[in-house]
Amino acid sequence: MSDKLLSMNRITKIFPGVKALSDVRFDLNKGEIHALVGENGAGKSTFIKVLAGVHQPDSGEILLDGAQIIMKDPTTAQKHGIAAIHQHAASYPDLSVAENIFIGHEFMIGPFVNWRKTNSEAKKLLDSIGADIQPQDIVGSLSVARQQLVEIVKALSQNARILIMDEPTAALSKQESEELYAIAKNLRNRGVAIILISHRFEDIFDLADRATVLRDGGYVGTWSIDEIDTNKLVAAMVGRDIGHFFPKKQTQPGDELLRIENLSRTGFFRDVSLSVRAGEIVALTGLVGAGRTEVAETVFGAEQASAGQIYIEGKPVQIHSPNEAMSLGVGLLPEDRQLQGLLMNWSIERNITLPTLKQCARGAFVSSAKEYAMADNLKTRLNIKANDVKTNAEALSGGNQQKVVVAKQLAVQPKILILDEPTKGVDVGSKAAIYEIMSNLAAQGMGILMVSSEMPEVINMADRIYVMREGRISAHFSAKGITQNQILEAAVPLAKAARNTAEREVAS
Amino acid sequence: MKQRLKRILLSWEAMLIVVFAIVCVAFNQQDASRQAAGLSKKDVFNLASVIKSMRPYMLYSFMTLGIALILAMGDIDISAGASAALSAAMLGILYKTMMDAGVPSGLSLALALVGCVATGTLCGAANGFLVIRFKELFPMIITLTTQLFFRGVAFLLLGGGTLTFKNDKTFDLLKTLYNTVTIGGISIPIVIIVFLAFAAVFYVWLHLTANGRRIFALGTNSKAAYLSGVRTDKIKFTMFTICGLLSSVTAVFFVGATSSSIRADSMVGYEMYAIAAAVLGGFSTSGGKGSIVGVVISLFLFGVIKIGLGTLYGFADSMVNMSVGVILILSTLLPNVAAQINAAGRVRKRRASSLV
Amino acid sequence: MTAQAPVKRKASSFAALLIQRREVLLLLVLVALLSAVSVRVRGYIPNNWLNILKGGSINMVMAAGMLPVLLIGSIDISVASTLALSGAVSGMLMRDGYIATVPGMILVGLGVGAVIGALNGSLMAWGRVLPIIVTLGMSYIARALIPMDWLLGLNKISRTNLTDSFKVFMLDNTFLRLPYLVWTAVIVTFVIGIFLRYTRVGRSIYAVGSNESAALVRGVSANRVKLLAHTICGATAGLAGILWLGYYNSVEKSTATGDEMYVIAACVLGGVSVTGGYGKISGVVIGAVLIAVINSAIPQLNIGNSMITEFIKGLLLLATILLNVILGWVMRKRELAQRSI
Amino acid sequence: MKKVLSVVLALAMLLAMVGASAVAEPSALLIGVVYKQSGNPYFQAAVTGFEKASQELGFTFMHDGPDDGSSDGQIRIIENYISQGVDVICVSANDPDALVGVLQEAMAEGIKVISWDAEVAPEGRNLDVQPASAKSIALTQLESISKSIGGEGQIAIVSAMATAPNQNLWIGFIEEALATDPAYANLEYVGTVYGDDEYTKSYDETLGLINLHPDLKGIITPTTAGGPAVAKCVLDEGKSIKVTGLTLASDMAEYIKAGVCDETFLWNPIELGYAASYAAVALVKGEITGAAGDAYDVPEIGTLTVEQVQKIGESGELEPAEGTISYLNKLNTFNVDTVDEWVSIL
Repeated sequence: MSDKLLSMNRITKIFPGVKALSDVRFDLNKGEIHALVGENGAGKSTFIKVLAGVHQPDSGEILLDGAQIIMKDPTTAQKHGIAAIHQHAASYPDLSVAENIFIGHEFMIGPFVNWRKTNSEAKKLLDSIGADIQPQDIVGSLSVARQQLVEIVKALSQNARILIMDEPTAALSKQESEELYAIAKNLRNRGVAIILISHRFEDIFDLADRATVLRDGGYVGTWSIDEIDTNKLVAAMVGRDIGHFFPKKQTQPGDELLRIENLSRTGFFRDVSLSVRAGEIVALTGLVGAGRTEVAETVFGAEQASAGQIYIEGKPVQIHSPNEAMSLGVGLLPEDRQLQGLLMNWSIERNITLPTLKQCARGAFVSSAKEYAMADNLKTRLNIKANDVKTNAEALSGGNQQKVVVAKQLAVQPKILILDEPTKGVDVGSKAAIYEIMSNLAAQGMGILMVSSEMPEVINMADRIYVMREGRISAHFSAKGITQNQILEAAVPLAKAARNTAEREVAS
Repeated sequence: MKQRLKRILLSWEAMLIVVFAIVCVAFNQQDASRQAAGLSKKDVFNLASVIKSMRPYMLYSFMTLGIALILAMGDIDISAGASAALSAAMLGILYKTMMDAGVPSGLSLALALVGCVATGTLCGAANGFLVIRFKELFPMIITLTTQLFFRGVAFLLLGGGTLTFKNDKTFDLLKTLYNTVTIGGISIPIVIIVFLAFAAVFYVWLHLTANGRRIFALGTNSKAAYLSGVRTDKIKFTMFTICGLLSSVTAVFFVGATSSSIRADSMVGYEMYAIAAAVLGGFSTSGGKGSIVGVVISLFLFGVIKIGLGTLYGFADSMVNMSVGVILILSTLLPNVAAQINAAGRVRKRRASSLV
Repeated sequence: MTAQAPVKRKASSFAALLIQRREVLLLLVLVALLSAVSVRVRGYIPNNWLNILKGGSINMVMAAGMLPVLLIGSIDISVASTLALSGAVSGMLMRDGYIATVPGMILVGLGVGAVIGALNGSLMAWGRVLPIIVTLGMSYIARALIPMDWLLGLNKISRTNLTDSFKVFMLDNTFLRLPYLVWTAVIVTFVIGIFLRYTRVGRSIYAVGSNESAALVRGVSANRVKLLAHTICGATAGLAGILWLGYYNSVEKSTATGDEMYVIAACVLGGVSVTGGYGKISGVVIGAVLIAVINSAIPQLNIGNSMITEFIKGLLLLATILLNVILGWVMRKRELAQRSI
Repeated sequence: MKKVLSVVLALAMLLAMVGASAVAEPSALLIGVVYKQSGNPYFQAAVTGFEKASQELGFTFMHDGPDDGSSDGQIRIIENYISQGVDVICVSANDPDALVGVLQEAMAEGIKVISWDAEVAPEGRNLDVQPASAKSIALTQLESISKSIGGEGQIAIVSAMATAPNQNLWIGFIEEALATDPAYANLEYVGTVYGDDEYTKSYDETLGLINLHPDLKGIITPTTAGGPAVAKCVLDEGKSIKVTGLTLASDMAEYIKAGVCDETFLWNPIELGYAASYAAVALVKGEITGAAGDAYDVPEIGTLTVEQVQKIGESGELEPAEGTISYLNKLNTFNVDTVDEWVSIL
């Protein structure tokens, strides 16, 4: 194996009230992809920030090519060839691609930026990794995948020796992920060491040579990829055997709650028809950009359809706003918890009661007793881990925040609940809890429409699966005996599906 | 209960009350020392005289309530002064046309007042419509242009001249709005009583009802509020309309104060005084926080400071404006600095403990 | 390695041209206004173009200075008071004989403005006070600081206080028939344009405007960039004070009250986005010229009493901005419809 | 609690910085002077008049004007004076009617009210002190401009604020004379524009006038603030237009020498302030009651009488109206020879 490039040992970092990292060991060889795995809050991103110079470790050492270095700030880390690519890649959406790549070290003539040279150099770098992007394009107008390619090129322009990829494929479709894998392998062969952080087991098993597992800020172990499989990895991450991962109760589907016929919204989706019956969990899956979230938003009234009809319990309805949707018994768990789901600096109690303030009112005034009662009962029902309902939402972990958003919708007693990527960015332990809530709600006769791109979730939780491709329903399966490839085949855009090469059985 | 009490004690309003008390004591002290030094003949800074001369600073108090509601939503309205001037202009024009048309004076005054308030509400509604319809434009830009527009219409109606109703008994009724009423031995200006009534209504509405909670939700995160069933566009439209209405109430009292003479260039900059008072009252342009109690106290605080500086320290009118500027900046700067000092203190304390 | 099929640049229709090149739309409005006016007022352009440029120069200088501030997503409504204060202070220094030369005056003006701008910038950056609050407070303070009689005796600067060379410098010296006043405006806009487009510090202003948190990670300290942007804005307002003194030979307490709105309007008309990150100097220049034309044309149109200027300005400004947004909608709708769904 | 301490600290610092500035020494009489706008040199000159009288008569006085020249600004200052217990308020009003309410409150508390330079409506004052009768001021300017342009051609007026009471009075008398007096038969009056006492507005409005009426011959500008702007605009445009009006000598010296103005006029604001102080003291001491027929003497100017206000009735002639007034009747002429001696004073 190539020689040792980086080794970090006995790294400790303490934040007020919590020991984020204690005695973590990690080493990286030249030309290796090393996955850093762990639950949310296990300390992965803190560890990476220590390496990237954003935080200073309280103790421990960082050795690069054997020599000890102090990473006092991101610029020093950059000088040592360490570059980070974050999930929401675009750092300067309003600026051009070339400018994003060379920000801070443009090609100059005296005090002035030489735009011609900067653009041509950018084009050369972009072509070197096969990204067909124009240097003058505004980064903001590019798709998430292509923005990520710009970030990679930016790292290369600083001839980075260590590339940190933090959740690179979270927002990418299968197709785009595969392209990223190819580029990552290409960089590895050119000697660049890559630290990969991801929740997607496909990324880890497809790319990484070795995997290090962190748990609750502590170092668990390092294994080479072929001596470990999913269950062993999950057990190491969670530290206890989680038994059956998907607690789906079998239910008898009742009468039809929601039916949409030929629903269209110019530019996003067309002629979408689907139905959800009481007690059923229906999955709406497909690649990113296929229009699933847009369908969910339109059913919930956040956006307006240009054609088609929605039926609730058989009756045709017009839904113009989320407020109307709620009164008709439709609830939505938005995709982005922090931006769309919660008021972060508000207490759990006030978040939960916001949609249903009328019920907590005595006369015209909001009665704090009624409000406390409603919030507390939902807190216990979904066992949200927080000492009381007065704590602020921002103080909670990802999983608990998701539970608060679910509680907020349950307060409206919806008949139909739409969940948009319910377990995105949530740690393994909380995922199981959310699945349990979903199956309980279905068992109680609620219709669940789950928009998701996590194959294990779709296959194991849904009774029926609709697959969307480029704005249209491309397939409708019943979940019994369904395989991931059948779904993928329906999801991948036609032109490429025909020449889909290696059949790969992904451990699931 | 203790936790709730602690929250109230440490709240912004409590701090304002403490500052208010300290300022009054300091001014009284200064008044006494001036009298001892024989500088002034009579006791200038006493409760009665301060309350009476508070009137000019209470004219824009209604507009401040309106601006506070807009700030609570995270928006801003710089056209309030102009819509007030336009409402005053309509008051004069309507009264004049009706009187010329022979309508009995009592009726024409009533109708003119209704017309005035309607104009203000219309201006607010126009702002509201543009804000929700043209989301790409920010309220700052929209109200910047409507300010020029409303002021322009006022000039169109009145030209440069003053519209006045010399010894017209009915129109002079408006002057009574600027008089005082004696309650419990102290003569309290009517404008203060009416304002406190408005403030009470808005306190209950903003802080106790479901609607008020939704306004603060909109100010904190409008997308999350929208997805939680809050009718964001409806609330924005209503708030801008109410702000227009309150601006026209300010216009009516202004006409009363200036002995019912109406000019197109009146109330210039009143919205800036209102923003200053609302910000000192705890509201912020980023939305989501603030309280009506804070605004009421900050209005009286500004009034006392302006009166005191004017009478006791011989500050010229523009110097008083300077002190408003200083107080406005300090009222946001100092809490930030204090917070930074606390944060730095905490880090130092913790680092010391962890290394031991 | 075939990435997704590249999105061809569709032949941009006329409406698309308008939106990408917002300046084109502005030029259209400008031409429409000029032609409408020349129809009513014979020979309007020939004998007025100089006055338009002269009248617009001061607003253009301040609008160019306001551009960096808007680019970082901030705002400055104290520029009018800064102008008045810098004019008054430099006027008094000339009156008392400390300065006699034009360069001296320009230095004082820039200095006074830069100090106020730097104060604004640091209160915002390190004191973390919101831009509108800082500059609102500063506009009161600067206006009150204009030397009242309690500070330095006379509080109005008139012709007798100015040296003869200064009085005529701005207007009478011409180069290629343009007075130095207009040339100063041209130079200032050119320098700021080059600074923003081609220097690394200038680009960091766009970077901070586009994503303030990322700028921190990239080693560009956002606080220092904010301080720089506001210092530039203050300095141009200070310089505008000198230009005002040179043009009108008089500065008083209420000089330029409320003119900050026209400075911001010139930038907004020029397509500068108030949220930061986007805006070009060419748009600002045309926006300032448009407002100058409105100011000079309306009194001559002789429609109704001369009070109608405010009304027409408000109307035209509102109409142009709304037109801009509506064109954006049309473009968005057509782009959505063309998607191959 | 740290937050509270920090804000209190700032306020104490602010007040300490100012300290107990000496406002006014104690004495039997305290006068509150209010003028249209702070920072206007015309009123600074008038204040020196009050100063001179205060040394001679031994009263103390305060003076201030609103920052923005607004009526509600003047109300704020008057209310301050009332609460400080002044004996007399001398006010030059931005608007004759706006201050009536608050001044009546002052009079109710036994405070005497004198309006000077710009009158307050009669029901809001005890006495009005004016430099000269409006008619004589107006006709002097009309006669001068007519002489300068040889008695024929277009003339226009560039005024201050449209609501300024004294401006409208003078414009009224000028229009009346143009209509009736044969001497001005072939003068064509093209209209009045308002510069709002703002330099830029006066400049732009004059520019508008020049472009609108290419063969304009003469401009009357009865405002100290607007005058220099009008003259500079005429000079910049290189037009052979004659300008006259009520202006400060120091502002117009250059334009008089450049030939733009043959002569301009102004009463001496110092004398106006001086005379107003004497009238005020006389009123407080009861030597005069403000009724027509009273008289009070002012050193160096002579005895000034209180007359009934005259106004042009429907029938066209003068008839008595409500309120009393007293005139200085001293108008100074600045022309090429006399302007230099006045530059240092005005």
